[in-house]
Amino acid sequence: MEMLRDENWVLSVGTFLPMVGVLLLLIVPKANDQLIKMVALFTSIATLAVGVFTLFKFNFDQAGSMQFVAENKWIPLIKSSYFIGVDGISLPMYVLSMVITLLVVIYSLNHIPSPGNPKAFFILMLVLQTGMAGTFIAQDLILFFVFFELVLLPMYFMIGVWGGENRQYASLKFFLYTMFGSALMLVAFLALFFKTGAESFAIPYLVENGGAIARNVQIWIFAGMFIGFAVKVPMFPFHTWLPDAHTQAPTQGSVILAAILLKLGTYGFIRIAIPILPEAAKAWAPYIGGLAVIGIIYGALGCLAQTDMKRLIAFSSVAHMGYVMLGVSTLTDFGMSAAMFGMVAHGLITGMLFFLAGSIKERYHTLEISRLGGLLTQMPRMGWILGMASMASLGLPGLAGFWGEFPAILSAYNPADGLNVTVFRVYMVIAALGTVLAAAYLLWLFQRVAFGEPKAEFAGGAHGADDHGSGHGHSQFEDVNKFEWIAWTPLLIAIVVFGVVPNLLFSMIDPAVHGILAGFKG
Amino acid sequence: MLVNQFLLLAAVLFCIGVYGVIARKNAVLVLMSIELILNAVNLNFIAFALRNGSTDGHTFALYVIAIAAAEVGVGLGLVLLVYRNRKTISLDDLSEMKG
Amino acid sequence: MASSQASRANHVLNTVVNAVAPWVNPVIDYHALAPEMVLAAGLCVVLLADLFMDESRKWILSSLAGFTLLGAMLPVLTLGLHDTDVRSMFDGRYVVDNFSLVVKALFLLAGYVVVLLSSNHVEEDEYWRGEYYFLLLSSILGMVMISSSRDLVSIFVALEFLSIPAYMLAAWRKRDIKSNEAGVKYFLLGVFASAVMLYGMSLLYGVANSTLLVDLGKSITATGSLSSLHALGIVFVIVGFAFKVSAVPFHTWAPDTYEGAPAPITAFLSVASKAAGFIALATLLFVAFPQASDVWQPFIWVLSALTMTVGNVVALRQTNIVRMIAYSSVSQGGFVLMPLAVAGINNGGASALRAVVVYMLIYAATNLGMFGVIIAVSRKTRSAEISSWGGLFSYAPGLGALATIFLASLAGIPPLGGWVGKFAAFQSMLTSVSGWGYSLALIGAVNSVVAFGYYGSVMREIWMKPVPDGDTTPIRIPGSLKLALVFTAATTLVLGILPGVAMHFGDIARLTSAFGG
Amino acid sequence: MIAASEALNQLSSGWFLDHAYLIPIVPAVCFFIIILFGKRLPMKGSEVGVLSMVASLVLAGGTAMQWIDRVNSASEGQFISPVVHTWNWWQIGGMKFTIGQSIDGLAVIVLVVVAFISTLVQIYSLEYLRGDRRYTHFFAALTLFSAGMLAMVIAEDTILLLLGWEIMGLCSFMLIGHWWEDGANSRAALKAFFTVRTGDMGLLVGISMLYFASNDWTTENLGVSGFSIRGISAWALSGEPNSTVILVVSIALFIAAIGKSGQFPLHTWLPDAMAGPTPVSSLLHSSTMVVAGVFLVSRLYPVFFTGFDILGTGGNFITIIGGITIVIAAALAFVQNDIKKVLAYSTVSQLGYMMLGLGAGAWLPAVFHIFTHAFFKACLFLGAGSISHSASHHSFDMKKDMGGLRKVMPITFTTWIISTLALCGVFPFSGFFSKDEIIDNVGNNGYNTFMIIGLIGAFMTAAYMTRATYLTFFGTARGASAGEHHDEHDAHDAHDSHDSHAAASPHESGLLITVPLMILAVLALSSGFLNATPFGEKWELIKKWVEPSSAVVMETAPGGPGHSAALSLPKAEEGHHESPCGSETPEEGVCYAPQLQHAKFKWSKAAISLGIVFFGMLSSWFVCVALYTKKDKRLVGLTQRNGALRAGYKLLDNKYYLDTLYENVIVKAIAGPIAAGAYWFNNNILDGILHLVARVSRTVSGWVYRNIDQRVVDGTVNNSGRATRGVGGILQPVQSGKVSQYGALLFSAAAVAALVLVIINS
Repeated sequence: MEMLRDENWVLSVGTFLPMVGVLLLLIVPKANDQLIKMVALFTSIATLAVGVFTLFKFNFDQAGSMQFVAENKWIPLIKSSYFIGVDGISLPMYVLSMVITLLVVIYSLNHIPSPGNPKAFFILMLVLQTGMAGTFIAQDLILFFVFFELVLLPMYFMIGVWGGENRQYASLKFFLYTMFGSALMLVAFLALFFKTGAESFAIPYLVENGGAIARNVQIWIFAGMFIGFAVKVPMFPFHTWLPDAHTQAPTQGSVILAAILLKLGTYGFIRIAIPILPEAAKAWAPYIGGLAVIGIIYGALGCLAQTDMKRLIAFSSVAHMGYVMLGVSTLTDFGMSAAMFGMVAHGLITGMLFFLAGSIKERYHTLEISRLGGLLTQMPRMGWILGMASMASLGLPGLAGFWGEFPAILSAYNPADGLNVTVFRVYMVIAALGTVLAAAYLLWLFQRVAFGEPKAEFAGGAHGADDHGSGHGHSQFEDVNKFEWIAWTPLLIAIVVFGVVPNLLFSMIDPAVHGILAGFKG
Repeated sequence: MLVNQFLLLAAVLFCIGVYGVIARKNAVLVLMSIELILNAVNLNFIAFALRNGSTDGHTFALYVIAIAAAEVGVGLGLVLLVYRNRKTISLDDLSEMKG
Repeated sequence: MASSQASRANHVLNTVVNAVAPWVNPVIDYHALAPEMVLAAGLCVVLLADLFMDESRKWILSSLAGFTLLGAMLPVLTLGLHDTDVRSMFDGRYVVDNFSLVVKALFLLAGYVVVLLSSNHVEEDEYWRGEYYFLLLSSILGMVMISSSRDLVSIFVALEFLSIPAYMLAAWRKRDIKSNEAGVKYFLLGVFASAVMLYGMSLLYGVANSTLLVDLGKSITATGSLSSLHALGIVFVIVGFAFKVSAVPFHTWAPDTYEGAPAPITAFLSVASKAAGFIALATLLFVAFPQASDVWQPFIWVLSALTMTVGNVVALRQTNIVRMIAYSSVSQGGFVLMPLAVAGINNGGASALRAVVVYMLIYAATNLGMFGVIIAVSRKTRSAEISSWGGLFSYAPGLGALATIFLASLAGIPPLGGWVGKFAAFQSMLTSVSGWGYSLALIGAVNSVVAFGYYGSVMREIWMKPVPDGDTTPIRIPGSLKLALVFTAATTLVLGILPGVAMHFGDIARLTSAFGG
Repeated sequence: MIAASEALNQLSSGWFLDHAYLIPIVPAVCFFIIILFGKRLPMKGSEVGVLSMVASLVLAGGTAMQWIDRVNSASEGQFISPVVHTWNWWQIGGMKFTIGQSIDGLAVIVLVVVAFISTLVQIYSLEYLRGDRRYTHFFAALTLFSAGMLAMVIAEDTILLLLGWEIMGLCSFMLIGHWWEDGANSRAALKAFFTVRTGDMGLLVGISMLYFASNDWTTENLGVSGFSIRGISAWALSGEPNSTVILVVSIALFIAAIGKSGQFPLHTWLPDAMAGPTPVSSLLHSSTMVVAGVFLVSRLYPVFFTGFDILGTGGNFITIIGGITIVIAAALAFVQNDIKKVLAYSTVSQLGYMMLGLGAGAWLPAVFHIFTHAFFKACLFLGAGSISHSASHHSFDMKKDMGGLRKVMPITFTTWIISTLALCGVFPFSGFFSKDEIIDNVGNNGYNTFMIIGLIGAFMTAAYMTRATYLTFFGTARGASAGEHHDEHDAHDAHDSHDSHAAASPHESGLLITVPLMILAVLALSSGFLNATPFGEKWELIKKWVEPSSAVVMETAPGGPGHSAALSLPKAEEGHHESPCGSETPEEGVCYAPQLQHAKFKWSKAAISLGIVFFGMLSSWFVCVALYTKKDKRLVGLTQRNGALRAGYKLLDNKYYLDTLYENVIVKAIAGPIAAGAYWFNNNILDGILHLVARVSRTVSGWVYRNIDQRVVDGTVNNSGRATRGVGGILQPVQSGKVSQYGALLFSAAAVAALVLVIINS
């Protein structure tokens, strides 16, 4: 693969800029809330600016090639290097992580969850940003692993400290699950390293040489990676950490988790597992696809059983990531592109839904669906935004969600050569059934939360549930406020724009996906 | 050959020492049992040195004797310390910390 | 009969005379011995200064000790930068090579951090005595020596040199029953273990007719097959060091001693003393027994698996932080042993040794830092119960964050140092391409996840629990402790982010006279 | 066959045809304008909505004119190619997703209808919804709704078709649930969306399968992708497709149509959808939404044609569903008291006719029925709205609140009667020309059973419409129409302004309502003459303009049929089968439409059906008079007394228990036990495993701690003797402390290791 090495400082700067913010934050006194917020805000703006700069400098005509490639010695002894670069697959996720972080920071400006301490909160968020961005640019397995793990602790603390009542259980569960997966993943990486002659951990090198590994060895190595990534995605049956983590996490944590963290898993499949081990990928694909469609149906059923709005949205992630994984499992360029699009779309949409859940919780102090109702009467704008997000989530054409879902289903009709067509067609039908269930739970949610009249306990305004509601003790609840507008508008716009002009993304993803699947051609 | 008898003696001494360490509850007696093991070691060294005809064994034995003396010094000091605080040198009573 | 007796005696005499006859003064490379000499001089100065100085000025002793250690670092550095790779003395019984230099530097720096940890702790304690630093320096001198020893005698002497002061330090708080108990247990078991080890050494000497490690190795090759005496000797010798590194089931002293000893000494024991044990063990395995890997590999495999697992499992139950860290360090020891268990397969020696060194470097920094935090926190809470750490982050965010860094590093979470050590260990396991390696790696992987259970519980206490007594006055940390914390934390981070550094040291630390060079 | 050398005329085109894509774009853009700025405009955005629809109507009209010109410019038998413009939307993996317009006769006729009805409905809504709380939202949704339908109609490809289809689904959700404060309304909206969505699954699957099945062929032969409807049509008729695949595709697609067009058994959402404001019902039921399903079938007709082998059998999936729907929906209409529900079931029934027609090869009559039905059904709905708006205090209950309104509301009455006659298919009203044609052609194509069903349906239609008309306009005034004020059933009390003028006594509605009614009534009366088969070929304009030619087209180059040269074929006579398109496979060139035959109109056949209709009307009239006015004792309460009738009534009253099945069995099972079961599985099995692992490791650690560390290793003083005995063996029981135990362990481990290794190595 051709490597473009122009302006190769860009990625490093973009990735590590948040760490500069962290250092600045460390010296800001804890009491100076305003300054802390400003530092965090400007750091994330600056980071995004670098990201946008990257976007402008990116050569879209060669989206299939690695660009801004930088390669430096890192751990020469184990032949691991600081090797970074982006192509059409990495770039959208890389920039998305920056956008989401900025929006979350903006949202946090007046939504620091209990027990406060914005300094620590923002520091964790910025560390998280470095980890996420780094994972998407790493072109070396060890570097990838380090970044992949870097996101773990901040998220653990974010859930564990700023989370809901059951936060400790949830955070530990999240952590142990992921640790378990990544331990096996690391073992798989090492096995890969040795089986390709212990020459290099660089992904391009492994892609070239991974195919030569004996098939049954490939299958075992793939198994290790599979568990590592599947936990993160999360795929059925490794998903049980997700609802707890989402339910307990603070809004910001949920948004980042849904929008970016889950994608680390699918990204790992697309970037690492499949191109390096094509034979194993073929052997595993039917099972991955099977688990994916089980996830679709199962997640949807899980949603229908929920009484808590946030938990419902969390379960819907299981279903949506099922579509992504179905696309991946077809091993076709079409399916992969669909999966990539699905990742971005799910990030935007579910992120939005979690923002909404957070804001609703903040106002009503509950997310029990049975206690909510009449959102449209009390906060019409928020209600309609919820409606739009739900519609996008259930895959309405013209909104971003559709382009993740429909092509994924489409791709299952014609999986790659060598895969069992009948099996995948069955998957296709099941996945299509999933769209119906998706409509069911999302609209049901919307109907119960937004329609109807507000329940008696909230009908009088903010005096209902909380006893410290002096902050907004008007007779009405406060509709979407300015911080929320600023944080949400870009998401909403992106959902529509990507829905109407999907080519914005596809043109970027497509050439890169071809490169990923090059191993299957020969 | 004579060496074997020495080695056997050393082995017996070693076992007695080990038994003493395990079975005795008096710290001083345990210390003495360890001395027994060390002497078994010395015996071994000398015997092997004789058999092999090298001086290394003798040297080693000398070192062991010297260091055993140091150990005993420190050991008795510690035992004394315990006795001062507890008025007993039974090792059974030294179970403040466990688990 | 009599004549034969006489002739035999004669023969013995002759050989003795013959051995003595070509006596020449050994060539002493003073540059090579400079670190030891600086240390020896320093400890004398500390002892004398303690004698002649009046109470009020004895604070200077800690600085003296610190400077001695840093002073000893200088020759280590110059030796390292010098072209000569190997400086061998006394017929190869005492060797200064890159391996020993790296390890010496580790001991000296670890010792320096322990001095930093100690200064306020000891001063503010009622047991303040000048001998403390003297003993500490002695023990470090023993360690520095053990890293160069290539002979059973010198290994034994160095081992006792480092152990005996440590026994006394463990019992340092004379009127504290727990400290007494710690000392006595450590002492009795330590002496017992070294007696067993000596017995093993005597057997080895018997079959090899030499105490020189290289000769031991040769004798094993020469005899072709291993005799029972070899096997017995090797096992007993390994037991001696397994005790030192507190490998299960020879670990029993560790938790009790760690809990009872003064905290800086616990740090010292769990890091430096343990490292010394590993270094000596590695030296023995690679120089003396490389051909006997069939004997020691399964043994170490079992030790490693047991150590990781039991250490972890028991650590999960602990409510006392020191005890928990003690068990955790037992478990960490299992990870260091891990690469040794397959060192003989598929030329894995080099990578195993590298893994050991890398692991020790990082583990030293991290664990010392953790003890630094424990010492700092106990200044306020006066308790070692984990529950007393509740809400630490809310009133001492710096300490909370540092504790998190160290715990996460111990748990092996990138990008903090610990993962590099684990990575090197796993890598070495997989290099072996053998069922032994894979199975142990799997056990290790499971254990590394389990370990998070207790590291996480401390983190949870720090971040997510309320302050137990509601006392949220910030903790005042003395300068030396601060320095120690910053130093260890920086090392932990740097080694994690730039693993190349640790790997580099691990790689240059090649044992001379092992692996054919 | 005649040689292709005959000069072919250059087909005319024009600005409107070339820019037909603007027709949906204008309202779509206006939707955003209304949403964003509507509330600040003087008429709260409604003016934008109306103007956008007027603009669409003008564009559609222009398009229609130019299309007719295009048809006229063609020479005899020439293939009139659609006006195609495509744009590359996006592209992945060598797969091109293009969207674009493809204007042909079918598109033109539906465009005109949709734009026209939408315009009238919007004008009507200006008055009807005046003062509504969400006036702006209503117009926005209505506009987007039309945009969705229009987009679907002009679609060149299945992607755009799907897009429009789904947008309509969304808008129907918003519009049916317009008064969402009431739980029943939002439930109806949910039900509508969900039912349709269930059908959409078929659409997704069908489109996917079509794409993959046809893409290679279309790319190779026509240079278009497998999403292109033209490509798919040609492919379906090429003899290429595997019969199983195309059958599955047809079934999948038809399931989508069932959902959207409210066919049995997914029709249950349609009556519930009456919860929306009346203009919505009108739009939904006449020209958009429900027609979409029929449109889908007629648009992708070649697929169904081949898939179901329409001319080869005497019954297929489509005709069965259509036939069942005609009868069961009509039967349901008899037991409704809500005037809108009668109309709703009537719509379902009429859609059944269209489906039946399509299924039986009567493509043109079915499409023509879309056209005529739109006018009279819209008129009927708007009439019902007019009654409720001005006369019955927002009630739609015929029995309680209506009666004798013919004098009070003359205009509404007149238009209603015209439309009813059209619906019943009375000559010369429009329904006659379309419905009778369907029945006639169904029989002609060999579907005799279904022709009889059609006739039965005609009888039932006449009967229930007569009943509704009688209850509403004749007899005595009851309830609200008699000026009584009661509000217990008034669902719209919440809607502020409605009450201000509703309290007045019954009166004729205002001009904004009556003018649309009158326009529609005129069209209901006259539109049938656009394809008046009884008067000969000159009157068959729709046939000329709309029916695609089944000519074999020689594609000169992949790149679209714009430059196509056609093999001129003899014009297919009725009853003849000379075009190779259809049952045979063209040997060269492609077909875009199957060759269908048309039944020859015979007055004798028409007389039979007209007779049946009149009989239905009369018998119904007499029963109604006897039952409702004279209260004849033999009839009143008959359904309670007679067992068989009671059972029948109950069955109808409960809508064949289909809703019970869906809501109480399927939905409840999925949302209840099944979802709960899955969740239980999640919490107890999956998490259970996790917790079990956690518990086991805790237990193990506890066990190791208690038994190994504490007992064996540490031991307590009490146990120490025993432990040591184990080590000491024959030695005397000795009292030992901890250190001894440690020592014992240390040594025994060493000893064991030594023993094992010595044995192994020797």
